[in-house]
Amino acid sequence: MSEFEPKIVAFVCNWCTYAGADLTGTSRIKYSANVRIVRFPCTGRIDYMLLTKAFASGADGIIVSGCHPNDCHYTSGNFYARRRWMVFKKICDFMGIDTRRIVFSWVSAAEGGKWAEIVNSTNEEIKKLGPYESYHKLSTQDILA
Amino acid sequence: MSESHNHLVDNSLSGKIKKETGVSVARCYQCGKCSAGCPVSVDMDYPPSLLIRKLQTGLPEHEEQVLRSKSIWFCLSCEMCIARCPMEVDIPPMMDYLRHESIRLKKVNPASKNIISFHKAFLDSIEQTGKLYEMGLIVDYKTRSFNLMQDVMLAPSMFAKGKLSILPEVIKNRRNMKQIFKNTLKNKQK
Amino acid sequence: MARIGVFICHCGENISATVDCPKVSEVAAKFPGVVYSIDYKYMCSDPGQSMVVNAIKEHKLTGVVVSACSPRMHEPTFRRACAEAGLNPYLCEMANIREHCSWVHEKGDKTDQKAIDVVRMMVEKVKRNNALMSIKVPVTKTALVIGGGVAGIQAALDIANAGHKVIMVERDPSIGGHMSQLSETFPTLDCSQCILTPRMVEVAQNPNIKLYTYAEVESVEGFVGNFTVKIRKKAKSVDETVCNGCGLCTTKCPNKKIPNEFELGMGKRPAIYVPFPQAVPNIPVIDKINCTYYKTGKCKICEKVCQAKAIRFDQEDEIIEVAVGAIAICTGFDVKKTDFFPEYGYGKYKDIIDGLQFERMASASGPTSGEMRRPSDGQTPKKIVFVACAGSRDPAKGIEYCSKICCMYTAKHAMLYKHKVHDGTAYVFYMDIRAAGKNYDEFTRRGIEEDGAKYIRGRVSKIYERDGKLIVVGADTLMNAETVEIEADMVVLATAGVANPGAEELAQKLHVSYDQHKFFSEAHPKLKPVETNTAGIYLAGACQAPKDIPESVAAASGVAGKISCLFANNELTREPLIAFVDRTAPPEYSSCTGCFLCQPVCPYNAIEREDVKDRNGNLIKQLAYINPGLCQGCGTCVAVCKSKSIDIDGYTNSQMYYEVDALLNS
Amino acid sequence: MQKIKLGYYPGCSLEGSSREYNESVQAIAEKLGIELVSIPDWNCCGATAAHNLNKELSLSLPARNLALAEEAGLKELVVPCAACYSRFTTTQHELMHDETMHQKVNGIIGKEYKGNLRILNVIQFIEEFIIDKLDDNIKFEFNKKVACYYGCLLVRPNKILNFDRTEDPQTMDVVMKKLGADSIDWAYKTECCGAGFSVSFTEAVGRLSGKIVEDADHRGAEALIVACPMCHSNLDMRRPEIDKYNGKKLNIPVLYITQAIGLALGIDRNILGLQRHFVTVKLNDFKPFAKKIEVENLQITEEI
Ligand SMILES: Cc1cc2nc3c(=O)[nH]c(=O)nc-3n(C[C@H](O)[C@H](O)[C@H](O)COP(=O)(O)OP(=O)(O)OC[C@H]3O[C@@H](n4cnc5c(N)ncnc54)[C@H](O)[C@@H]3O)c2cc1C
Ligand SMILES: Cc1cc2nc3c(=O)[nH]c(=O)nc-3n(C[C@H](O)[C@H](O)[C@H](O)COP(=O)(O)OP(=O)(O)OC[C@H]3O[C@@H](n4cnc5c(N)ncnc54)[C@H](O)[C@@H]3O)c2cc1C
Ligand code: SF4
Ligand code: SF4
Ligand code: SF4
Ligand code: SF4
Ligand code: SF4
Ligand code: SF4
Ligand code: SF4
Ligand code: SF4
Repeated sequence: MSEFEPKIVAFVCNWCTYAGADLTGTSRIKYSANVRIVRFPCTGRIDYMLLTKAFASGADGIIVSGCHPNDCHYTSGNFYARRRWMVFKKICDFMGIDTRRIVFSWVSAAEGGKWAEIVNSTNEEIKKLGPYESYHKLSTQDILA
Repeated sequence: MSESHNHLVDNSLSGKIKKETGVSVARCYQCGKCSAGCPVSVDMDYPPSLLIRKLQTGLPEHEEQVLRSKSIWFCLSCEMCIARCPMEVDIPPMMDYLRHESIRLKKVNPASKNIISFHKAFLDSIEQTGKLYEMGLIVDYKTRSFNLMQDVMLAPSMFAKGKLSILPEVIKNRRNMKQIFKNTLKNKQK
Repeated sequence: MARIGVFICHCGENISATVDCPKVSEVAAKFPGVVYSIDYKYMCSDPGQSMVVNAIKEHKLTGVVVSACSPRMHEPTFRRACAEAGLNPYLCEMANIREHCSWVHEKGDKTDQKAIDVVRMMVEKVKRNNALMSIKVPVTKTALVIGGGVAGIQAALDIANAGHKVIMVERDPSIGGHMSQLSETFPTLDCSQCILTPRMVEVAQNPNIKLYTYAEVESVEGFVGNFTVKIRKKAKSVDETVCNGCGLCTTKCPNKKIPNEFELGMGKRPAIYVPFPQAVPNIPVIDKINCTYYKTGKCKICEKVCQAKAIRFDQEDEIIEVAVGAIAICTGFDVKKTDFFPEYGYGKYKDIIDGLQFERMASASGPTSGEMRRPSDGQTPKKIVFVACAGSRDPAKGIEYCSKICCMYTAKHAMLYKHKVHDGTAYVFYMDIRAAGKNYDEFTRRGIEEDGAKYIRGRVSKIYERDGKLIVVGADTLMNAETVEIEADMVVLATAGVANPGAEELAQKLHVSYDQHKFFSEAHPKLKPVETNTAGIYLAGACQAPKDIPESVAAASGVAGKISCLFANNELTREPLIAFVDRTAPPEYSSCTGCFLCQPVCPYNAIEREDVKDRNGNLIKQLAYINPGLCQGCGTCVAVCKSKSIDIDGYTNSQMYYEVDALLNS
Repeated sequence: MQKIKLGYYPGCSLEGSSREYNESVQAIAEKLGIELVSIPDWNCCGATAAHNLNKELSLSLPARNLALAEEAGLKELVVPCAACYSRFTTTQHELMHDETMHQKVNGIIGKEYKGNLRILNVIQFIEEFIIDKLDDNIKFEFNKKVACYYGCLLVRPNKILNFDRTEDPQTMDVVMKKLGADSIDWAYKTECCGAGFSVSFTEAVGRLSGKIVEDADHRGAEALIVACPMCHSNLDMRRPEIDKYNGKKLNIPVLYITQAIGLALGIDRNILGLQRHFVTVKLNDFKPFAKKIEVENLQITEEI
């Protein structure tokens, strides 16, 4: 009976997207409760190994979001995040991690509506993809081995 | 997203110009430098910057005026405009394109009859002989343009100076030449 | 063992209407390490805060999680409460169950579960928080002002009047900058020298200001509050302490045919010179490149005539080291010359001048004593053409941006010309009149309506000379783009305002960023317009982009305000959420491999190379060292370091790892 | 002297109305030991007409010539006519930057152009192969005041041609100074003469060429120096229209730069084709060449 409810983790920066999600709240725009937000000082801080960690811990989808290009609170952190993401994506492809499950986005502190849209669209997308069992299983076995 | 407007389908004449020639009339900020430098802007119905302005509005009546203008035919392709345009709006290829469109849509301005007749006579000469046969060109042009009196004075002195030959020079591979015309001009006109 | 207290807030009904707060509190009580859990109506109210304070004391809490609104709202409130109870404030975290939960989701199990997960996440985080001390840095209450134009002058005077010490470094022999070259100024047409000179004198006389002219910044080290700056005092060949400014040397120097920079080549000066009569300081310098003595070893006439015995041919450049707490960059701008516009004659026609040259010509103290005289033959130009945007807004041959000040000064020039040549005609070729400022549009209108400047909307295509006249060919785009030809006696090009030569080099010395046009970059275009990205270094005036005097002065006062704020305290307090490199003792065992991949990614140049030496002083290894004065805590270096040798307080690797784990493994 | 062999494309005008240009190029080449090898079975470049009416045709006509030149094993191609030079260079540029068009044109002409030719206009030809030989071969100093007229096609579009600067070019002036001439600064160096409108829109040509001739004459030039057959025929043959526009008769002659070089080398006037001009070329009393003329190398300051 119960429909699949994906677990989505959002890695966001403190200055733009976290504040944007606050604005979604103050504007009372509703979105899916399947998302959990983890706050970082800057997308530049996000170590992509944490993404694999999240999948291993049971996440089905991940959102990474920070300030728009050129709006970074620290001028260029998001630029490096973006650059490292390009490399990491290749590693994911190599390791067989499904990069469709990782959504990269920019949400500014003024884009409360956009934040809700991104969560909802990611939620729908991950629902279509189903639970990320292959990875959960794989990593559990890895840990057991 | 911010890139999305690149995907807009633009069916205006300026949209087609951009697609076919890469020239963006939107870049023009109407400074008029091209018109001021254009050697034939006084002969034109719309000096180059005004022609661009008409394309910028995208209104059908303006586009019609452009295609029916004398300007596109009076343009000498001298490239002065692009040499000076601060925004690097490449007018000459745009003019070429507009001329082709004007012919295709049968909107050629009657006042440019002479110019087109000359171009056609010129190309006919090449198609026939592979080279420009100046004597033939003048005769041909005159019959097309009915401009019989003009330049009658010039031809005899040109003969005298050895500048006009009565017989054409002909290339050997005339088939190749016919082929080229068949594949390009004739192909288009059908 | 961790002893964590959890406080669940209802926020009236803002949270409790959607989230089952008592249930969350109940579940949280069972999390490992949680010794106290409670829910309450308004946590941020006085009674709510007291609950936190009392619980800390009573239950000997080692960490606090307030599960309420966004930390962006009340984190400081609860950290203060913790401090009051004797708990390190950095051992307090907030779980956001209002903005990120109750306000955006429907009531139900899923929402409750989310609230529980978020609280668990913060509990796992707070267990791994370090007790941190705010960073205190001592502040040297002296400011360095680089550049002595109107912006630098304003900044220096404001800071000095706030009671702080100022060191001003000016590259030229005198302060004053471009404003000292201007004749009259828009939008009021008051005399530039008259309003500037008194301020220049004030700088020289203010006991709080130490002025170094003919000097440049050599190097800058350190961080906010604590910069060490080396200044190169170029040799003036004159002893400033002895010279009394009588000027005899300058009148006797036989070498008088050197083009005068201040007059932009329109006048001449001797080899020993004061750039202009009102110069501050009024002390001459010897131009070594042109001085006969320096060239040939013969002359020394200046030395002979100087009664004060102030000439020092053997003087050398001097390097001075100063300690300052803040730096204001006020190095201004430059104008492009006329010779880069090929169709306007390569600068080969004498009667085509630029705006700054026109200022000198219009200035009563200028080479023509303020009379309009064209350079080629000294005749009064009866027809003059001004060309706006001559090089600006021109990606093809010039620069793409709008230089902002030239619309206004061109209008001013047309007016000044008409005021001096009553029967003359002034034409202005323009594209748009950009006069957005208080009384600016009124000013340009006055030029058109009252002084009869003839504005033609179009860009000039070509200028050529014929029979002593300059033929200006343009178009009138308001008249079907018809060609307009004007036979002018003189042409003034409003050439582009560009970055000062040397700006790039200075930016690199100061580690501040600059844009593609080599103008200095502000930290934020709207909210931090006078700050750079480097804490403690500020910007004012036209070094940031072309600016007029009111804007330059406003920015300079802004900088002075910022610096005075900084100097208001003896110490600087900063959030301790900054990065640090793993430093075991002895340091050679640090996991840092010295790859320095971290170094270029830091937006604040906070990462330095530290030499590790053995007892004999031989270099064993280089380690990364993060300067706590410069690090702003973005964490980019943490993510970049492959050997995981950098960590950042507040967002440590282990905190983030356990947060993610706790969030998902419910 | 070792003979240099270069590819040559005379073009239609040089075989007809501007044959004296051809004659003078050939004469100086021969005098200085250069052999010009014409492209076998070359055809017309299509000039203005082709690109006004059809883009592919305008590329195919020059492309056939380029392909033939390549087939004949030529490395350099000297193209004295500025209009042909412009069409050739533009075609080469377009084909090398647009692979689809390149393939298409190859199909149309039934040949493949690989793009290995160096296309030289007459000034480049002079700079590279003639100028160094001048000192040893000059007999007379061209001691006249001249106005060098570049027209539009030699220098524009600069992005493609990449030759000299678009405004106030100097290369011809440098050559003329080398011959001993006093080349003046004037206003119409690169203004269009009316080019291909010579027959179809003669009034415009009268006006445009009229301004050019008048300005050169007004500034005291004794000859106009050109490097393009279209410029020459407009400025020389259209004198009645020019004089009508100016309301006065101007007698300033128009010389091809190769004719000027020929005169300095002491080649017979009739071999250089001076008798074919409509405006009589009176210039004589040249001074015998005495010593090397040092011309300062031009500093191009335009491009930043
Ligand atoms: C033709 C013209 C007319 C103008 N008319 C007006 C007007 O009527 N009204 C108006 O409001 N504005 C006018 N302006 C604008 C005005 O000149 C500027 O707003 C003003 O000069 C900016 O002041 P500043 O101090 O920022 O820069 P500047 O005046 O350029 O001063 C910068 C100073 O820094 C020094 N410096 C540069 N680099 C270094 C270095 N590395 N180390 C040490 N010192 C250095 C320079 O020597 C100079 O003294 C005009 C500008 C021009 C070009
Ligand atoms: C349609 C529009 C769009 C704009 N877009 C932009 C943009 O995209 N980018 C940009 O940079 N700028 C923009 N601006 C300009 C921007 O709004 C202003 O620069 C900015 O708001 C000015 O801030 P302020 O604090 O000076 O004045 P205000 O924002 O007007 O604030 C003044 C405050 O003072 C209060 N107040 C007034 N009188 C009294 C009194 N007697 N006693 C007590 N309080 C009083 C008012 O209630 C108000 O809160 C825009 C402006 C408009 C109108
Ligand atoms: S190319 Fe055409 S539009 Fe441009 S300046 Fe020449 S004639 Fe005018
Ligand atoms: S010169 Fe360029 S920008 Fe100016 S009007 Fe012409 S096309 Fe437009
Ligand atoms: S702490 Fe936050 S959530 Fe709680 S009552 Fe105060 S504002 Fe509301
Ligand atoms: S150096 Fe001597 S002469 Fe010159 S101004 Fe100073 S005191 Fe006078
Ligand atoms: S020594 Fe130099 S500065 Fe002094 S008078 Fe002679 S030339 Fe002038
Ligand atoms: S301020 Fe006026 S003159 Fe200057 S660049 Fe901008 S628009 Fe042109
Ligand atoms: S990236 Fe890491 S290992 Fe490399 S220098 Fe920086 S701290 Fe050391
Ligand atoms: S945390 Fe950011 S600011 Fe601090 S050293 Fe690392 S990269 Fe630089």
